[in-house]
Amino acid sequence: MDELKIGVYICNCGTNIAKVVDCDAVVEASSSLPGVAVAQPYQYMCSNPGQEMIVADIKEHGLNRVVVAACSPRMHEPTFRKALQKAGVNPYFLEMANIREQCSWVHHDRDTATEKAMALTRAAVLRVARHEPLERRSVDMCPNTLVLGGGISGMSGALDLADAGGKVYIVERENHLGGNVARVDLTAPYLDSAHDMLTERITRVVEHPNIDVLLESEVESVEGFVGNFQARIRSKVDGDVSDQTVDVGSVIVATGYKEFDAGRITHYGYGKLPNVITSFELEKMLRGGRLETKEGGAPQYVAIVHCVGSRNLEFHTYCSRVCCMTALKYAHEIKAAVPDCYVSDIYIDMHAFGKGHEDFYRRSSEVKTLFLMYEKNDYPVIRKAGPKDDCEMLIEVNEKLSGETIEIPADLVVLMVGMEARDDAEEVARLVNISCDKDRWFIESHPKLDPVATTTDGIFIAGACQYPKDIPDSVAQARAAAARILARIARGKLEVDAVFAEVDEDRCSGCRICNQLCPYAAIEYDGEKRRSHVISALCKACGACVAACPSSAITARHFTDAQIFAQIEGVLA
Amino acid sequence: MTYAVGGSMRTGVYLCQTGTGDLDAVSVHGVAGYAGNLPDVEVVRDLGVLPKLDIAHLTLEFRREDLQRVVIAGDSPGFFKPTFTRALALAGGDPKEVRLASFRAFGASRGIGTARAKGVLACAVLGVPYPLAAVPDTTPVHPATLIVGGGVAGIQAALEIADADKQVYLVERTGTIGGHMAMFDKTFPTLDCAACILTPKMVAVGQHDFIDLMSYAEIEDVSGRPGAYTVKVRKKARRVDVEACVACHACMEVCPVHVSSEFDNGIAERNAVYMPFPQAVPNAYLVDEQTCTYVLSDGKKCGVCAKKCPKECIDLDQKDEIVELEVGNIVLATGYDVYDATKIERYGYGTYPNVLTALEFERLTNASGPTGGKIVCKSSRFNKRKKADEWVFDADEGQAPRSVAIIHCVGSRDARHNAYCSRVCCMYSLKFAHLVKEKLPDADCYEFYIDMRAFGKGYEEFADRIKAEGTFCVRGRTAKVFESDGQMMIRGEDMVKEKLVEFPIDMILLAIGLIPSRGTDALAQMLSLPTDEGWFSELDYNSDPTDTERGGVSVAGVCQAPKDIPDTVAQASAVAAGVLKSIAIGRGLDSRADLSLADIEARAASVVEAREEASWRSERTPS
Amino acid sequence: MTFEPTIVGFLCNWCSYTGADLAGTSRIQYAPNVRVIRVMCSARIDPTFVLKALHDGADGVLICGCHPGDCHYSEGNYKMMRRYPLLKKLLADYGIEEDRVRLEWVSASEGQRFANIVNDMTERVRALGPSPVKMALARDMAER
Amino acid sequence: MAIRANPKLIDELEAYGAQDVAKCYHCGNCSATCPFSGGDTVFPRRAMRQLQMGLEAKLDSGLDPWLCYYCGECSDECPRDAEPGETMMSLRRWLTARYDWTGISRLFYRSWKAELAAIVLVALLAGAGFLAFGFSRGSIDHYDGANAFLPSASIHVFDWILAGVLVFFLASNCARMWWKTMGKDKDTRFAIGAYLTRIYLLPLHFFTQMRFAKCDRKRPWVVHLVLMLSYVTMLVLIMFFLKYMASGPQVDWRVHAFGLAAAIGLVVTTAWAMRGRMLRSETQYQHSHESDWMFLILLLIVAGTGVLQFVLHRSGADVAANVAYVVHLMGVVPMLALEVPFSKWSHLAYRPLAMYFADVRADVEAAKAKAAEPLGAAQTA
Repeated sequence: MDELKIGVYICNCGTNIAKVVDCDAVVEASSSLPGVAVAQPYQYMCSNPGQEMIVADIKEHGLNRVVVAACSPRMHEPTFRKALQKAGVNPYFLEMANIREQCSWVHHDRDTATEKAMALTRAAVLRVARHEPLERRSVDMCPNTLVLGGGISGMSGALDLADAGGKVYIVERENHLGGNVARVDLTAPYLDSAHDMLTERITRVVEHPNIDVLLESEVESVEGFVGNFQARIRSKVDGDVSDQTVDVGSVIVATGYKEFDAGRITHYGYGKLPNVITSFELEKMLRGGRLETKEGGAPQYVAIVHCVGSRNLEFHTYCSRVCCMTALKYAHEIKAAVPDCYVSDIYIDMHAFGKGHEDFYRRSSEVKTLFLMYEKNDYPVIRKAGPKDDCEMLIEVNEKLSGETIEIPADLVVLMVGMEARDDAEEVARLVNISCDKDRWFIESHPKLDPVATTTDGIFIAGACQYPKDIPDSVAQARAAAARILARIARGKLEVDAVFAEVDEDRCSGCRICNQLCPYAAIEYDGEKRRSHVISALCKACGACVAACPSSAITARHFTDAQIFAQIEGVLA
Repeated sequence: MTYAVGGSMRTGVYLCQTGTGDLDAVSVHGVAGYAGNLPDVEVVRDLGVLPKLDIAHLTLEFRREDLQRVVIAGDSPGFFKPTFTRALALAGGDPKEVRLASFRAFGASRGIGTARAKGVLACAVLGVPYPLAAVPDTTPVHPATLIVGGGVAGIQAALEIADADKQVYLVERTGTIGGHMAMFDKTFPTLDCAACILTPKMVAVGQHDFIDLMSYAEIEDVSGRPGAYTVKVRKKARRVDVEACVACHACMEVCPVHVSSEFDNGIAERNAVYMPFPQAVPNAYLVDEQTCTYVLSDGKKCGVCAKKCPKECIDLDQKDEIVELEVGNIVLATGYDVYDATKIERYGYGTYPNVLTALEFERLTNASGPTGGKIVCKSSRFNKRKKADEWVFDADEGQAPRSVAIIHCVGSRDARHNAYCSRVCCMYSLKFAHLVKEKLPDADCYEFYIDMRAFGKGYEEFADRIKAEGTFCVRGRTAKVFESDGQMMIRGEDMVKEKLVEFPIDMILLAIGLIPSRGTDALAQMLSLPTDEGWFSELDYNSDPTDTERGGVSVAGVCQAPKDIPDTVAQASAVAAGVLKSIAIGRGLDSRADLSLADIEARAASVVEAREEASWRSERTPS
Repeated sequence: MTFEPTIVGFLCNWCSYTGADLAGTSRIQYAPNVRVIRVMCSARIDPTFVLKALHDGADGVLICGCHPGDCHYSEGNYKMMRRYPLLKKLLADYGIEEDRVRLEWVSASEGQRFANIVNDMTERVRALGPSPVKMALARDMAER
Repeated sequence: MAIRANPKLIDELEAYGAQDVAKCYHCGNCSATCPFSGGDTVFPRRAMRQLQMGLEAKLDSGLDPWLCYYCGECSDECPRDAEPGETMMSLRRWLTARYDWTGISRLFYRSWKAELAAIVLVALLAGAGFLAFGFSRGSIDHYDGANAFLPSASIHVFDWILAGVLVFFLASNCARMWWKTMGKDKDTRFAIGAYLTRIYLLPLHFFTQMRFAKCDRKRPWVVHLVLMLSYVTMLVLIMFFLKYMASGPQVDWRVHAFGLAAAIGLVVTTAWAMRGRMLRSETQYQHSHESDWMFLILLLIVAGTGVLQFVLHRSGADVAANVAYVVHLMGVVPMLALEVPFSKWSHLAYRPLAMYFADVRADVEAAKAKAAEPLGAAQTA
C-alpha cells in the first residue's frame, strides 16, 4: 500500500460553522497531522464547486484518503462518497467529522468549540488512515411489494405499483378495504362523495390481476433485507387461520391512524352527557339522514368543538390537520339537514390552508356559522342547561375575539376528535425495523429530502401513519412511495451497503456465542469446519457479534477495533 | 354497499347549483333534457341556483313518486346532499341511494361543459363512480420525460425518474436550478439550512447521466398527443459556454453594468454577466441580454468580458436556438411568484425603505446574502452612477432594527387581492421571528396574524417555541403603516388585549402571498389545461392530486396550489410514480377530454354488468 | 481556572447520534466537553473501548443507545445493558469512580435530553477532577 | 359571570340592513383603519363581534354605533366584504327601535310598507284637515291677507302643537337612551357635575359635527353638515319667523335670505344623496334601507313644495300657491310627527347625545382609573 495522502477539508457552511468555529485554525492544526497532504477550508463543501475541489485535489495531489469536517455524516456522507468515486478513489476512504450539528450549532464559546472541532477532525484523520477499500454489492430487486393497510393510502400506492406490472399484496386487518375514509360521506372542501371515490379505488384494487387483497390478515414477521424480504402473513378469515409467506422487494407501511378517545377529556362530559358526540358519530347521523338528539328531536343549537385531544399539553401537542375543515364541512351539512338550526364553531385557529379551503371557510361564515375563538389549553366547559333555558346544554368559552366569557346554547355538541397513532404503532415499527417519534408517528428518513423513506432501506411509510394528513396529501405520499419502488424495480438490481461483519475463520473457536446473538440470524455455524461465518446479505452491521466474540475473530467492516481505537486516540490526543 | 342488481331503481334527478364558479360552463337546461331519457329516471327537477329546499316538500315528492334513488346534479351538489338524504330517510328510502353528479369535481368546465356534465350524470344515475367509467384508452408512451421548472419540485421529480435510468429533460427558465428554495436561509420547522438540503440534490441533477439539464431555456410550443409530445424549447443565448466556464469571476470583475439581482430579490446588485449565486447549477456565468451594453448596442460598445475571459468561453454574439424534444410525459413544476406588495398601499411597501417582502428578508438574513446574514435597516447613500440618493443594505453602516413587525396574510385571504390562503406564510413568518430573535436578542418582534396555521409535523411545537422565545403574537392583522416625524409607525388591533396598538417600528416584514408564476397561463393555454384561481387544476382533488385532464401531463409542487417543501417533495415524487408506471408498461392514458358521451355511457353500462356478474364483491367494500 | 474534563461519547447511529444531531438542528446549547464517536449500535461498544478511552486520558466515558425496545437492531441495546454492570464492576476494582462511566438511553427525538445528560455528566466529572488513570500514568512518567 | 350569547340576534338585525356581518373573520382592518378607534375603543369591530354573538345587553347599552358617521373606509378595506360601515348603520336603526317605547320605529324599520302606509295616512289626514280648515274660514284665492286660505298665524300655532308632540316622543326616547346607556350602569355612577362640565359638547357636536370632520374623507361630512344646517335653519324659521315668511307682498329678506339658502341647501344635498344612492357612487351609498329612501323622498317633497309655494305666491298665482302649500304641509306633518321621533331623523338627537355621553363616560372612567392607580401600585408592591 503506497504512502498515505490525506486531504482534509473544513466546511464553513456559510457562517453556520465559521461563526463559532475558527475554521482556519482547524485547517492549520490538521495540516500538520501525519499523512495529511492537503488541508483547506471552503464556504460550502457540499456545493458543486466544493466537490469539484476534492476531485481536482485527488487528481492533482494523488490523495488516497479524504476527511471532510462539515455537517453530520447523516446529511452528506453519500454526497462526498460520490465525489471520491468520481475521482476514482474507493468511496470508503472518506471520513467525516461532524463539526456543525455536534459542535458549532451547540456551542457558542469560540475557543472551546474550535478546540473540539480540531479534536474531531484529528480523530477523523487518524481513523481514515486505517480505512480499507470496500466494495458495495448489488442484489436483485424483487418486483413484488407488501402493503400494510388497505386504506386510501395503501390502495393508491398499490395501484401504481400493480399497474406497472409488479405484484402487490395488500394486508388489511379489517374485513373490508377503505380504512378510515370508509367512515366518511363527503369530503371537504368541495363536498365530493368519499363513497364514490372509495368505490372506484376498491373496485380497481379488487379487480386488479396484480393485486392480492388479504383481508382479516396481519403480518407476523418480515425477514430479509431490501429487495429481498420474506413476509409471513397470517389470515383469520372468519375463524379459520391460514399462514403464507410471500417474497417482496419493498414494504409500504400505510397503517393509518385511530381517532382520539373523547372520553379521556373529562370536562367535555363525553359518555356522561347524552348529546355530546364525536365527529364520527355525527358523520353516521348525517349519512343516515337522521340528525337528531338522543331525545329524538332535531337540534335547534349545535356546537362544534375543535382540537379535541389535539394542540394541548395534556394529550397531544400536535395539530391533527384535518379537523378544522371537517368541522366546517359539518357546519354546512348541519345547516343543510336542519335549515333553521344555529351552528356555533368553537376553534383555536382556523386551519384552512389547502386548495379551496379558505373559500370553504368564507362560505361557512356566509351560512351564519358563529365562530368562537378560545385559547389553547383553556378548554370550553360544557354543562347541562337549566329548566328555563331553551337548550339542552350550555358551553362556557373564554372567547378571545370579544374578550368576554360567553355561554353558548347547545342541544348537540360535536367533539372534533383528533388523530392518534394506532395502539400497535410501536409493534409495527419493530416488525419492519423503523422508529417512532414521541407521538408514536413513524419517522421519515428526512422530513424534506425524503418524506416517504425510513431509516430501514426498502421500508416506506405513507399516509396518516407518518403524521395526520388529509386525503390528497395521503394519496400523494403513497404514490411517492410507489415511485421510489418503481425506480428500483425498473433498475432490476440495487446496491446494498458494503458495511457488514466478517468472521476470521482461523481465529474462530466455534464457540457459537455469536450465533445466538445475531438478531438477523445472519451468522451460520458450519458443523464440518466447526466455524461460524456471516451471511453478508443478511448482516445489518450492528456489530453485536464483534463486541461479543471472545476470540475477537469477528471484524465489523468500516467499524474495526483499529479504526475506533484510532478515533479514541484522535479525540484525546 | 348494496347495488341494484338486475331490477331497476326508480330514480329522481334534481339539478341544484351553488352558483360558485362558471355558471355558463354547463347548460343546465340541456342536462335536464338529457336526464329525462336516462333509464329509470322518473322525475327531473331543475331547482336553479341556491334553491331554498323544503325538506317536508321533498319528502312528500319522494313518497308520491316512490323514488328509490335520488341523484343531485350541479356544480357542487354535495352542498345539498344532507337535505336530500334527510328527506329520503324521512320518506322511508335508503339514504345511501342519494348520489351526487358533481360537474365541478369532474371538470365540466367551459367548452366541454355540457357534454361532460351529461356523462357525469349518466354515471351517477347508474350508481357508477365517474372515474371508474371515464377511463380513457391507453396510447404508446415515449420513454423520455420533460420537466418544466427546476425548483425543488422539478429537481425531486427529475431525480426520481432519472434514478430509474429513464431520460429526463429538465427545462429551467433562469440561469440555475434551485428555484425559490435556493434563496432561503433556513427551512421550518427544523431550521436546517435550505442550502444543506437542496445543494446536494442540485449537484445530483447536474451530475446525473439521465438528466439533460436545459437552464436558461423556455417552452416555446407543445404539439402531439399523450404519450408522444413534441416540445419546442427555446434555449436562450447564454453567451457563456457552460462546459468551459470555471466560474472564475474574471468577466464579472470587468463588467461595467450594475443592475439589481433577481436572486437577491433586488436588495443587492449583480453585473450584466453574472452567476445567480455561488452554488448555482450549472455552475457557470451567463450574460443578461436585457442589460448587457454590448448586446444592447448590437456589438458596437463594450464587450470587455469576452476579451477578459481566460478560457475564452464568452460568445456575446451567440443567438437563441430552438431544439425539439420527443417526450412521452410532461411534468409541470413551474412554481410561483410572490404577490406585488405595492398593490396594498396601506403597508407602504415601496414608500418606506424598511418595509420588506418575505423574499427580500430571506436574502437579507441569509449567510450568503448582501450583509452576510446581518439583519440591518437600509441606510441612505449617494449613488454616483445614478446621481441620486438611494436606500441600500450595508452591513457596516446599517443600524440594527430595535423592533421588527411581521404582517401575515399580505395579499392572501382577502377578497380584494387573493381570496386563497398561501399556506406557507404563517410558518415562514414564525421562522423569521426566530431568526430575528436569534440574531438580535434585544429587538422586539411582533407577529400580526389572523389564524396561526401551524398544521404540519412539528409545526405546532415550533410555533409554541417561537412564542416562548419572546416573540409577541398579536391576534389581528395590522392595517396601517405610516410615518410620524421620520419614525415609521405601525397601527393595528390586538384583539386578545382588546385595544388598538400604535407604536414605532424599525422594520416591517410582509408575509407576502404566492401567485402562479409568470407564464402559467400561457402554458395552460398551450396544453389546454384548466386552472383555478390561476393554479393548474388537478384531475381529481382527492384521489388524483397530480394528474391532469390532459393525458401524460402532470403537475407537481406549488403550481397546483401553494404548498410547503415537504408536501412539494412528496407530490413531486408522486408524479414520478405516474410517469414511471407508464414507461414501465410502455402505455399511458389518453386525455379524459377525448372521451365522447357515448363512450362514457357504454363504459358505465359495462361496469354495471361486471358488477352484476360479481356481486360477491360487495361484501369486500364498506357498507 | 476550573478543570475542564474531556469525555468520550460512544453513540449508536440510529437513535442517540440522531438525537445529538437533533440537539444541533434545534440549537440546544450544551457543554463542549464530550467528543462523540459514532458506532452503528450500542451493542458494538466493546468494554475495551471504554478502557482504551480511560487509558488514553479521558476523564469520563458516556455511552448512549436507543431506549430499550427501540433498538434499530431490535435488541442490541439490551446486550449493552447486560455488559454494563460487569464493566462497572471491573472499573470499580480499578478504583475508577462511579460517575466517570455512564450508560444512557437517548432516542432520535430527544435532543434536549442528550444536552441535559452531557451537561449533567460534565458537572459530575468536573467535580471528580482529573481521571486517576491519567494521574497514575503521569506519575509513572515522572518516575521514569 | 358568563354572558349568554344569542345566535338569533343576527337574524333579527337582517331586517335592519345588517346582511353581511356574519362574513367577518376579525382581521382587525376596520378598527385600525377607522380614525375614531384608538386605545381601548376598538371600533367598529367590537360592535360587529357583539352582534355576531348576539350580546344584546352589551349592544343595547353601547354607544359605539352612534360614534360612526359612515365615511365608508372600513367597508372598503374589509377583506371579506362584511360591510362594517353598513353594520354600524343597521345597528343605529336597531338602537333607534330599542330606544323608542312606542314600538313604532321597530315597526317602521322592519316593514317599509307599514312606514309608507303610516306616512300616507297622516299626510292624507293632514291634507284633509288643512283643506277643511282653509275652506271653512278663508278663500283658496288668497294666500295671505285677511281671508288667507291658510293664515300663517294659525299654521304657526299648529306647528307648535306638532313640535310639542314631536319633542314629547323624542325626549322620552332620549331619556330611555340615557337610561340604557348611562343610567342603569351599576359599575359606574355619573355625577351631575360630570354631565355639566361637558354639556357644551352637545350643541357643539350638533352644529359642527366636528367628529365627522375627523374622517379622512371630507365630502360626506360637508354634504351631511350642509343638509343638517339647512334643515335646522328651516326649522327655526318656521317655528319662530313663519309670519315674516308668508306675509307679503314685499319680501322680507332678513328672513328670506336664510330661507332661500336653507331651501337650496336642502334640495341640493337631498338630490345629491339620492343620486348617490341610485348610482351607488360612494361606499356609504352602496346599501339603501327603505327607510333611507323614505327619508330622502319626503325631504325632497317638503323642500320642493316649500320653494314652489313661495315662488307661486310671489308670482301671484295664489291658488296654485295654496295647493302647493297644502301639499307641502302634507309632507311636513308626517315628517315631523313620524320620521323625526321614530325613524331615521331621530339620529339628529341621538348622535350628539351619544357623543356627549361617551365623553362624559370617558371622563368619569379616566378619573376612576386614576383613583385606582395608587391602590394598584400598592397591591403590586
